Amino acid sequence: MSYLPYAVAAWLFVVGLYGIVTSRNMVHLVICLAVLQSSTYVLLLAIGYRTGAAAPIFADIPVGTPAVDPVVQALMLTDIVVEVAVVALILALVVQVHKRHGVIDPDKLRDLKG
Amino acid sequence: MGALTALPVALPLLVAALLAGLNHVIKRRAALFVTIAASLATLWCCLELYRGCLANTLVYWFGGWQPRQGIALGISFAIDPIGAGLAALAALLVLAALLFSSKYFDTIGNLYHVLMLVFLAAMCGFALTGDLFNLFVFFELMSAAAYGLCGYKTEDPAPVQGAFNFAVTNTAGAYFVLTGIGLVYARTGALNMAQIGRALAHGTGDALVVGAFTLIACGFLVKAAVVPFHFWLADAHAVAPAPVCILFSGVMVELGLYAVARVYWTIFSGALGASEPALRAIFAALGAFTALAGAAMCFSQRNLKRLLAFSTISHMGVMVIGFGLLNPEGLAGTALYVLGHAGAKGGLFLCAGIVLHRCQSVDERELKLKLAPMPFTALAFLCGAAALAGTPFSGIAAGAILMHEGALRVGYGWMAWIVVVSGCVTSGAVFRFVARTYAGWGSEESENAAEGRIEDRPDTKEGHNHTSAVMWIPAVALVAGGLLMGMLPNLQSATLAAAVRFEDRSGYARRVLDGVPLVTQASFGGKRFDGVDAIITIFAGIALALGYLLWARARRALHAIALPLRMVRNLHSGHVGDYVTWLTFGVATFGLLGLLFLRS
Amino acid sequence: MTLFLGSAVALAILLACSFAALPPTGDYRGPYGDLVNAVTVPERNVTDTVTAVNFDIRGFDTLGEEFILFVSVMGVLLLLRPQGNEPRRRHEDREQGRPAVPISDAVRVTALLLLPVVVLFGIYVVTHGQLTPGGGFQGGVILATAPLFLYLAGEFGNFRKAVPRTLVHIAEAVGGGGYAAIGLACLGAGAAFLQNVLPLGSKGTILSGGTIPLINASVGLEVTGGLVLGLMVYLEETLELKEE
Amino acid sequence: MTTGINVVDILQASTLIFAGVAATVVVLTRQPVSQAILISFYGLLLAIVFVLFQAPDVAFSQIVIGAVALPLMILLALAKIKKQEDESEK
Repeated sequence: MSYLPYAVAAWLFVVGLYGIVTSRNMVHLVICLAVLQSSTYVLLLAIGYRTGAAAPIFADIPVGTPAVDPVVQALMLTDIVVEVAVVALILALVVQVHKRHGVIDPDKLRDLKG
Repeated sequence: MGALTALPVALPLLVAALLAGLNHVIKRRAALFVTIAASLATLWCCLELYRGCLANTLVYWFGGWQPRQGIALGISFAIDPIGAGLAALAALLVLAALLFSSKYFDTIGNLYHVLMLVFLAAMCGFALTGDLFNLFVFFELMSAAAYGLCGYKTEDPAPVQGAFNFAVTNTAGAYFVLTGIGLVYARTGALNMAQIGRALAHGTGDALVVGAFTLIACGFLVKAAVVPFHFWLADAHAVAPAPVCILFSGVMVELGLYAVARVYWTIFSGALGASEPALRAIFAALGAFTALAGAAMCFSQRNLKRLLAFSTISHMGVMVIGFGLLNPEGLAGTALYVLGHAGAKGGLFLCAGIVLHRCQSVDERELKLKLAPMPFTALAFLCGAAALAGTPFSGIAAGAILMHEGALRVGYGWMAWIVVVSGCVTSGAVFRFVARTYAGWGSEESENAAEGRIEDRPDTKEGHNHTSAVMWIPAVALVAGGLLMGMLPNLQSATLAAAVRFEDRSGYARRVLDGVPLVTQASFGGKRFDGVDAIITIFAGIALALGYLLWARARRALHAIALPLRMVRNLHSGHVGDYVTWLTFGVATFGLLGLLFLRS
Repeated sequence: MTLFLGSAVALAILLACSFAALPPTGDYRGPYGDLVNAVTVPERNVTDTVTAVNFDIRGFDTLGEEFILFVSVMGVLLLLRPQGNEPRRRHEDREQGRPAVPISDAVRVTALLLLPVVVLFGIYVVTHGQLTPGGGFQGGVILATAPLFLYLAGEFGNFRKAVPRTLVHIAEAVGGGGYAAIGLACLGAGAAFLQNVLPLGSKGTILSGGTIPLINASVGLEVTGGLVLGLMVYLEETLELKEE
Repeated sequence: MTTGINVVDILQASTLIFAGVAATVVVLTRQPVSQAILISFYGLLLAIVFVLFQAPDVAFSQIVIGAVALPLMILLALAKIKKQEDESEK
């Protein structure tokens, strides 16, 4: 178990990059960017985990019970909101690219050469 | 002083929210006035913070969460002169951009002002924060605002594509940073930079530390537009409105390098200190490559905005070498270089905006003789180019001499030549632009005219035959600032003292975590500038421009490097997949070099 | 492509070497998280430490995060604003705010019935952030789906009439600016920016946690407003922003 | 906890591997519409992972954002693109 989450995080990172590089459709590309970002969720989650510990919510358990790290979870929350915001912005750009160029295949957009 | 600390971030954000809420109600003029007032107030706050931190680094804990037994709970701002200076520079440039854009666009919506204010708040927060994750948050905030501003001219095809490339590469870069932050957190259980630095200094630079440094540094170097992470910059600058370009070139890109420097000197310098020479060599190679490739690309452009964008890349290369010397002289030189460059480049971009406003084009060939009725603009271009080349008393010259001092200390004397080449080629390109568009020199027939024509439609609907003073004043002020900054007394000594403090890792940690005062003294006894270098650079720049335009043989000589140049140019494909490939390549190379040479 | 594959392999090696030096999963060593867990309940009277980190201890991060969302919505509005050169086409079916595809009555009734459930649930999630999982962000997203249910029920046009865009703008701004304003108010009270100066209430109640429920509410408002604005841009045929 | 391997470990490992596979499928699917549905599924899987790793807050966010809001936005953007295509054909 112990190093599997890290391996998965690394895999998500590389797969996301692969998707971005080979993408022929900007919407697909944005989704791959989201996959790339999900790598950081898994990494952060694994870092703050403590085997057998409780969730950091002290409604039913007394203070002092071993709990997992709440800080990484707060970072992940921020990360998720950042993801959705940036994806929304980039999707709006894609919609505009399509409106102006009629295509969303990066291979067919060569305006900015040289 | 305490209450003032939060204002550079909170104030612009609050005003931005207000403007957005009143979007349909508020008059454009009123919105503009409020925005300018807010950025003025922010500038004042930053300057006050700068004055306040001269004596001692200011530390501020948000939410009143003081550290407990050396463990930071909350988020801190740790303000030293370099951070506060950059925040002030950001506020100053935003002010200039706002003034300029008030007359520049035909119509301008409130949303533009909202984005500008958020951009400003993000840059201030980024420059002042002492917390690693907070740095990431402001990095993303800055980026999100920048993507929107970059795509502002949605009616044209190019901007949206340039903004898309910009957004994808920079977002990918941000995830590299976040992965690195995760690694550091796993090792030290801390997010405060002072605390991380203290914890890492106990250990050695193993694979984890090297990997984390690689990921964080490369992620920020994407923003700093260092080769091979630079591709987005030219696209974004070619398409963004001119007033936005001065923010991108003048301060945003430099903030990327600032983050690398901040992170290195507060976090990694302890663990990686043993392999300093190897790290210095890596940064020097990166910087030299960036400076030369940027210069070559710059001279081969005919779109003025793209030309200036590559010029920024070239100067970023010099700054990377300067920081990469890893000593106070190098860092202080870089800081001054950043200021001088911001003035010169900001002024040049605003002049480009004026040209675009008047002539509806920034294409060098199309503009032949079109600048003849605009002698003052031509003069401003010449002054800007001279400042870029490092005339005596310019900010760039003041920085270059400090960098040179730092380079000599570590046996990197050759870097002076990189500075000269970068300055001469990038200023030569502007000289060439002026010679052709103002004086009409140069013939077309021998040049490959089909090359490099980039669609750049004007930011306004019709040409104007009048340039408002509101556009002139910021342009001239910026150029003059870049040109004459070096005349300020004590500039170099003060910057050197700031740099010494910036690089004092353990002093920083004691200051932030234990409240021990951190005061440094340093003075610079050297020259204010190197007159010989300056003269060589400027005359070489002029000679390059005129030689290229007037002397066919020189042109042919330059064409000898045409093949490699064309290969480099073809790499700039405008294809975002290619850009991310190069991004991966850069990180991988940096990382493998790091694993081989930086581990201890 | 070869370049990418080579680089990706090298990157994977770099990641593998670095990750191998991490402590194994399940072996979190602190100290940050443990200190937070120990401090939150006694000093803030909230039971959900993650919320306490988000809205109090590291509340400044969340201010930035909220404004990332804010600026993205502004960016979307800016990017998708109507251009002068476009014909303003108006579709009949859009005019009435009905989807182009006819929707069966069963769907419409279900959507209408679900609507109050969604709204109540969203409000519950926002207000209980400091007690149980959830908070302004999650609840805000749930609330923002309410117009979608209206859209499915064919009532989007009425919704648009009842809730003009200006109002949504104001709601979003109040939410976004509210966070910054709360921080500044703390300064006004002589405390640090975003310092929790309000009475902490008793543990386990809806008003416990001092400023945390307030900030949560403003975040909830911002997220709802922002997402609804974004939805409006996409759901409407003609955009009527005053942004030529 | 008493035995060497317990149920939680197995669940964690299998959902993680499943998520890794799902991500690969998402990336390799070149049709954005099917991708939007797949990423919703992938978001849900991640949410389960988060619950198993004692992060209910994050799991909640992940469900409303990763599994609902994100795919919804993608679908809306695709619908908009489709509409633009239809209009340019007219």
